[in-house]
Amino acid sequence: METGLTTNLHLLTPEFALTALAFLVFTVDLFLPERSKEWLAGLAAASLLAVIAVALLMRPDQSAELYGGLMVVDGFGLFFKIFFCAIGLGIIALSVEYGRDRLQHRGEFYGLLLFSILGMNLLAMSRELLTAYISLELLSFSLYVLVAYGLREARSNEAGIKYIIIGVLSSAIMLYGLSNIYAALGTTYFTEIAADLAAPGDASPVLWVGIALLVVGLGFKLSAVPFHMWAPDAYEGAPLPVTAYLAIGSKAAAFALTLRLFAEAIVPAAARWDEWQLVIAVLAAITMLAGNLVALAQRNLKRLMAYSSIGHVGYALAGIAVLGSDFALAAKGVIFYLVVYAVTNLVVFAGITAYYNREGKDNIADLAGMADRQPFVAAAIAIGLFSLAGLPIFAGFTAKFYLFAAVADGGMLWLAGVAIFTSLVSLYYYLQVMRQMYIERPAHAEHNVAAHQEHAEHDNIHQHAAHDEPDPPIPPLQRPSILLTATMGIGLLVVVWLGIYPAPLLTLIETASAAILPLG
Amino acid sequence: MVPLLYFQLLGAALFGIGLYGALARRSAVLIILSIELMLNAVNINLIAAASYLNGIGRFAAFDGQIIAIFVITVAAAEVGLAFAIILRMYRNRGTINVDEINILKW
Amino acid sequence: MPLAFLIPVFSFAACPLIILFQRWLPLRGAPLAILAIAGGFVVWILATVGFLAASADHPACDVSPITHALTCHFTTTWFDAGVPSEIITDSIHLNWGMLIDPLTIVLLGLITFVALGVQLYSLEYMKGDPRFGWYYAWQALFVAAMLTLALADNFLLLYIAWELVGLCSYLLIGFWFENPGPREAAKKAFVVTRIGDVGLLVGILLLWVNVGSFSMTEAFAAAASGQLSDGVITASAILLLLGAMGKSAQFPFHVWLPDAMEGPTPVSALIHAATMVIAGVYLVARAYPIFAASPEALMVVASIGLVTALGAATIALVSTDLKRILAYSTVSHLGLMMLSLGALGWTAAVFHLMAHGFAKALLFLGAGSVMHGVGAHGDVDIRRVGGLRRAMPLTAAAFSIGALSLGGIPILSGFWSKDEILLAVSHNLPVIFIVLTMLTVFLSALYMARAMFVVFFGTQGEDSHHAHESPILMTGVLSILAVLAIGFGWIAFNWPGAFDGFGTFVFYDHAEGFHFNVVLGVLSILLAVGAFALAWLVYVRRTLSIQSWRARFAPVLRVVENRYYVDETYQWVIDRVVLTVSAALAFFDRAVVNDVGINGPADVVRKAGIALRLHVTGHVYTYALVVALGVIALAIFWWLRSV
Amino acid sequence: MMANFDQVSLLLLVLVPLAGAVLTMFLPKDRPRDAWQFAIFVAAISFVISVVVFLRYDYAAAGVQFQREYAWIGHPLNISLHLGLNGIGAPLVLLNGIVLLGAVLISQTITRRTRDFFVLLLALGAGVYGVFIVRDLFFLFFFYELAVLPMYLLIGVWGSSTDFGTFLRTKEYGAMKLMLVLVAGSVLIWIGILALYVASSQAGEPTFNIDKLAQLQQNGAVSRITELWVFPLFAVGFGILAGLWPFHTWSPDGHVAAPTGVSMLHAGVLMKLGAFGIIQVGMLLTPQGAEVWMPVLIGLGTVNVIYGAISALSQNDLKYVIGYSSVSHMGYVLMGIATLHPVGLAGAVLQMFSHGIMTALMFAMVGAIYERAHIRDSFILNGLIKRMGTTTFFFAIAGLASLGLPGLSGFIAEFMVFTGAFRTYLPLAVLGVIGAAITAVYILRLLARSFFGEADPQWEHLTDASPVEKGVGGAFVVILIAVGVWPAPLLNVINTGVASALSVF
Repeated sequence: METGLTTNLHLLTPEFALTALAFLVFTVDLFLPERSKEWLAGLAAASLLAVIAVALLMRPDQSAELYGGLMVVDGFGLFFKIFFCAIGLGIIALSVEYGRDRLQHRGEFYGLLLFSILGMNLLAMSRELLTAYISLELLSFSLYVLVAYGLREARSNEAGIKYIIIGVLSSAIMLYGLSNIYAALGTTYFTEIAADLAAPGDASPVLWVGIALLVVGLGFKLSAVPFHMWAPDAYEGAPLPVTAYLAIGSKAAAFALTLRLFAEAIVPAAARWDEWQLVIAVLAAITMLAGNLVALAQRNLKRLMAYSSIGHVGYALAGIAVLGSDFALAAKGVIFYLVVYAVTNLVVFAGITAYYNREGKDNIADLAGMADRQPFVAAAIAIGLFSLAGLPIFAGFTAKFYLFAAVADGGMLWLAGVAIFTSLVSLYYYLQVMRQMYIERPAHAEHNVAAHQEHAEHDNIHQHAAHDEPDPPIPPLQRPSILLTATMGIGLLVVVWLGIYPAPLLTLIETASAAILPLG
Repeated sequence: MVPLLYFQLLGAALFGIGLYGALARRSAVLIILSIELMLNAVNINLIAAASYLNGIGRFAAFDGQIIAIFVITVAAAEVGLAFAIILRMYRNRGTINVDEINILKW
Repeated sequence: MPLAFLIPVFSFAACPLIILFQRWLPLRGAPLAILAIAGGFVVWILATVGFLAASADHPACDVSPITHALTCHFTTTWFDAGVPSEIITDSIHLNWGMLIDPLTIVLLGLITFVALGVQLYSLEYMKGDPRFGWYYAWQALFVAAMLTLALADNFLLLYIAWELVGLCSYLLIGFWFENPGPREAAKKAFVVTRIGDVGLLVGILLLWVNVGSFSMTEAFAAAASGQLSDGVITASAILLLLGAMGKSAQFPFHVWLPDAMEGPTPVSALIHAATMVIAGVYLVARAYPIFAASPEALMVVASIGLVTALGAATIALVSTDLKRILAYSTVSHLGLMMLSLGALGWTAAVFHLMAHGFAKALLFLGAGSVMHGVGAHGDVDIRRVGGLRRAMPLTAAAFSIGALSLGGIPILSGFWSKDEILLAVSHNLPVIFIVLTMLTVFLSALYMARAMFVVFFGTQGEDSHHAHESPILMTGVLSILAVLAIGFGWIAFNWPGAFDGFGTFVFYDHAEGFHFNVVLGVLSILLAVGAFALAWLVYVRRTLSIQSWRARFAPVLRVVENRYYVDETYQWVIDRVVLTVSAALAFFDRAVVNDVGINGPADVVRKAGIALRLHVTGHVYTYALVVALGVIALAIFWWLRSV
Repeated sequence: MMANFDQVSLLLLVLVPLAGAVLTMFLPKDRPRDAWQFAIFVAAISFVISVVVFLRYDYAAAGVQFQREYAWIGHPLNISLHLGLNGIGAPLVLLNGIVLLGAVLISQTITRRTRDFFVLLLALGAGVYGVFIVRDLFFLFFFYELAVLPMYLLIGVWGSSTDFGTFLRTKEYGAMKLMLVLVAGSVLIWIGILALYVASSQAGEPTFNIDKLAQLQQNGAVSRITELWVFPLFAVGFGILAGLWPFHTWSPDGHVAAPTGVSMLHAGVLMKLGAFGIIQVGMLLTPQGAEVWMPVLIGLGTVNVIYGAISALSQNDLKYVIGYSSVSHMGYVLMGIATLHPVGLAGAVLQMFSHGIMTALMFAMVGAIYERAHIRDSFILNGLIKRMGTTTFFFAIAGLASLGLPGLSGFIAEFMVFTGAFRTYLPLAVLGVIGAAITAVYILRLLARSFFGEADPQWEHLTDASPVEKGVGGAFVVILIAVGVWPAPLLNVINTGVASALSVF
């Protein structure tokens, strides 16, 4: 056991490298003049690529414990490691131009980004509550700072404060749960928790309270209703790339932890599982409903994306809820969904950023006439939204179908029903955005903003038939930066590819989920 | 000796008080402090538990204490970070009263 | 005879050719149509010869067990719906098929002949019309459809032809669609007949449900063999009758026919004499086995026929428009035919159909010639024309012959056919029928006389000064028809050696020789002649005046002059009921089904969103509170589940 | 060579329009005419393929032909792209080929963002093809959604808003409603599909393959209860797209807002997807449910017929009239399906075909009028025949077809539907016949009011249909007449499909 502390540390090379590189970024930042900070982005990106490369060299099919089982390096961890680093790359691509124009201290920005990614990687590997908690905090701390990064912006500050207060609160709750579990079982290792859970005889309330509070803590990171309320504010206040990062990265990380925790600590305790299945199912249901319904009433694009992301969390949670019945199917469904969700959101946020960089506006009504001003960006956002709404040839459709099939197969057809219904609702507000971009014209949009938001879309009273003269052409905006265009382009390709032929990705996910396949 | 339950009750009480503070206070700083209170409840829980289930756990009976130390560290870090952000808020808006901090809503 | 299908096909082919190539064809392709129908006429003659020559041993022919007349049958597959298999038990197999029996033969003769005449006549009459070509295209289609109708061997084919006839009447009546009159009349004709057609189609399908086939022969066999229940037979008979009433303008579906004269006059001639309206009578005659199997149905037929005949006759008596008089006389005579069918006077009905056909064609073409001569398009008010016999003697002669014939003056064909009908009625129906029929006969003689005398004899009317005789083509056609109007009736009785009577050739169930009931004959002669004499005194000699009578019967007269307010009733129903209902429904659809049923849920969802978003107050402590509540809820939930 | 073609023909059917759409994206933005011509090229190819496929379908052999299976997602979902054409799909594929080509040709007049328009239009066409030829529920749903997806932008961007005085119909509203209502329908379908999948996986062989599921169903793997609640999901879900009352209002409003080409596809083929889905999925996979629920469905179908016809009676806007008449005519389709009678069902399928051609023609002509007069109010339009003779002629033919005039395709179909219905639900069938009579009334009123009648000076400037429009109209008229006079070629194919569809009962 003690030997476990010293041997095979080389398996942690990616993490060590990442830490070192993060510090390197910080140091280099000190010596770089303000105008050439872009190099830091390059450096960070390079380091992430390096980490990916290293991770790719590792064997996904075997798993090795570290530090006597505090962590494990296995297919699941590797998969998510690469996934997270890829997300990091995307976020960096989003940040460069935005940072140059709108942020100070970009050096720290990229450094913190790397640290948060480190946190996520550890999260995906940790097999013990404390380790998980610490990695989670590493991630959260970086995020707290990043959210509040718009120093001069009141919105950004406010977002930071709300985020950190609720974050600290829920981490306290989570810790309390941890302490209870420890008090009840004397251990914080997932596998041992599972063993004790499965042991006959009814467990003490202390233990259950502990697990409940643990779930609450996760719920906060996942922004599952009712622990979601920080999300809209944080999303709206944070700088755009950070919003994207919140929506994609921290959620993915939280799900990575959730998956492993449930897979290793709770699913094996099948005896006591079923009632928890219902708890998660209910959480999922209200999360979908609340997220999608409230999204209908939004005016700010970032806020809209916040609520929509809450809705999507609901879908993924539905997958978690049926982990008990057909684990492989459900886990694959969830992971597949996460990947698709991440890629699609990346595309959408890239689009939004591209527009914001030029216009500095992020209200839905401000998108009016975008299709004429930034055709490609508009198309990218449109496709992204269609994909999020789950319409075919885009990845969203396939992923939703897969996931919901898993949910239904897990004996929760009603939950699948709710999910499908709410994705109809989501189509409603995605189409509102679409409408601004493609149908409305800025001229009208100006004096109709109120009308759009207060009344149903069909109440607004201006007609332009196809045949009458199209309004005077709107001057197109300056093209988006190469990086953003590339991000969107690649993202779109992936979205369509996954929508048409997801098989290869699914095989990868197969190995990943196989690693955490509960033996029980 | 005193049964573990008592300690747990103490912890729970402390946790509750902290939670109440977090809900009732309007000053961001005080909210953070109440949350620190909750974290201390966690520590009480951990240490008490550790001393009661000695022998169990990987690191002899010390798991609880170790965790507690981590918690304290994290808590300290949290407070530092939180105060930094609150300070920034104060610079910009001249207030840290959470009643007034609500540009972002709905 | 197997080539009989060519009779309609020629004309069918002519229609699209004219439509497509009229721009380049001489006379806008009119000759094409005429050649087609002429060809049809020739083929008819050949077919007739063939048929007369044929006997039961002809492969395609045999003596029908029901009508006991020689019946020939030619079919070729059209389409199947549903292939019979172990799964599919009942399916339909449809044929293009011809059923040729005496009825068909005579009808084809009438149609081809009159149509030919009409089309020749139209060459002059329609000369210079901007849509000359279209006119002939529709004419061709019209005739073709009618011929198909007469040939059809299964109900579906018959229905198809039936509808096409309706369509063409629509196109031709509304030929001058620029004017509201024709436009509305055309619409009316199509819609009213279509209402009847609903009955027809339902009847056909009802028969199919019970017989399992659309073939007429099978249906008749089933009806005769008593395989069908009386209820079904009566029901389907009545339903078929509905269709017949629509086409044959029987009360209460007669309203379209008088308006139909809004179309070009030759078209009226065609519709009234040889196509369209006789379709109904033909249908009843054709489907007679079904009617014969149900006394009730026959009674209905007879009653409707009588009502129509009498009512129309009275209206004709008071109308002042020449063509309208003729139109109502048609309605009246169709009524007589129906009556006769209802009275088992099958042969009589068919015979009258022919006789009336020729006479009526003659009359209408005569009227057309008058209009042509007077230079009037549209209405001819008989009070404003008069004494035309000097200006247009030929027309006058022809018209008079037609009038006398229809009026039932002896030795003219109309007399014989009408006499047969009276015979049948007096034999097989309650006495009230024969009385009223006699009245009708008198009236019809009267109005015919009125029309004839007022227009051609008596004093000059103001419109008729510059009247002139019509060109040779028109008068030529008139003369030929006049000959037939006189002579056709004579084929009723048997000429030893040559031909032993219409009744022995065209009959239902048993061959009928020529009967003549002296009492009835004399009676009807007296009535007819009396009527003409009366009219002579009133309108020509003016020795006795009817003004006092007019005054005395003013109220009655008004009712009659307003055509018993039938049109008004329809109008009211359409405006007040149908349109109101549909407007209400349309509103309901928009306001309730759409705005409430479809928008409602959407709005509810959106409003729910708007309401729900308020829970994010923006105050961080509410967030914390909700988290706490979430924790508690979770705990409670678990607790409830675990204990 | 043809044999090889059969191997890939169905795949091509979907890929050609899709590839066309993708390629169209890369055409120069500023040259609308090129986009149009390229779209014509693509549509023409797909048309040819569809014709060949239809002709190559061997109705003597019957069954599902040209089968190809491409593995897609393995265990446990076992989804595969399984293509195959049956006797019901074949005529509809042909229909789509015809209408798509027609719609593309007619869309000559689209000038704004022409390229994007054709991209979406072709994508829509591909989706429709897909639904008719897949044998796998996942892909059926996939293509179904793909066919619905472009409608929002097609209507929203290129559509037109109309003020009806008492109420207003903006294109935004029309598009949004159409999209949401249709997707709401697909929500039900989706749930139904999942339910069937669950049943199959409980039976030990999870699959989305239609044929396998049908097999399982025959072996009793699907419980009667499941079928009883799943069939309504399919019936309503697909029914919504078929204009099932009371979920039909998206259709007329959609038409009023949509540009001509889109209206043609929408009424011509899109609504057929619904009816096809009911046959292909509802009846085939949940026959027990179907048997129980069909009386309800035929009731609703009859309501459709009467209700649609009567509402059309008092509409002034040409497109509304046609829109409601579509509702009424789809009612016949639903009736025919619900009879579960070989003749009735065959009639329903034939009605799908003939109605597709007929409405497409009507919308094309109305579009031609709207292009020139910028108005569709039948009270204001008058004496169009003077200036637009050909247009009037074509419209009249289509109208006559829709009022079931013998000799035109509409009659045969409606007649067969009645035949089937008379055998099964006589009273409703009579109502259906009456509905046909009402149709005559509103069509004739429309003709008399707007097309015939004295020429109105304010329409002196109108010009007759363009050569393209004439070509399309003429072709459609020919088809209407041909099918009306000689339906055998279509019916031979349809009969086989009907036979197999009814074999499960």
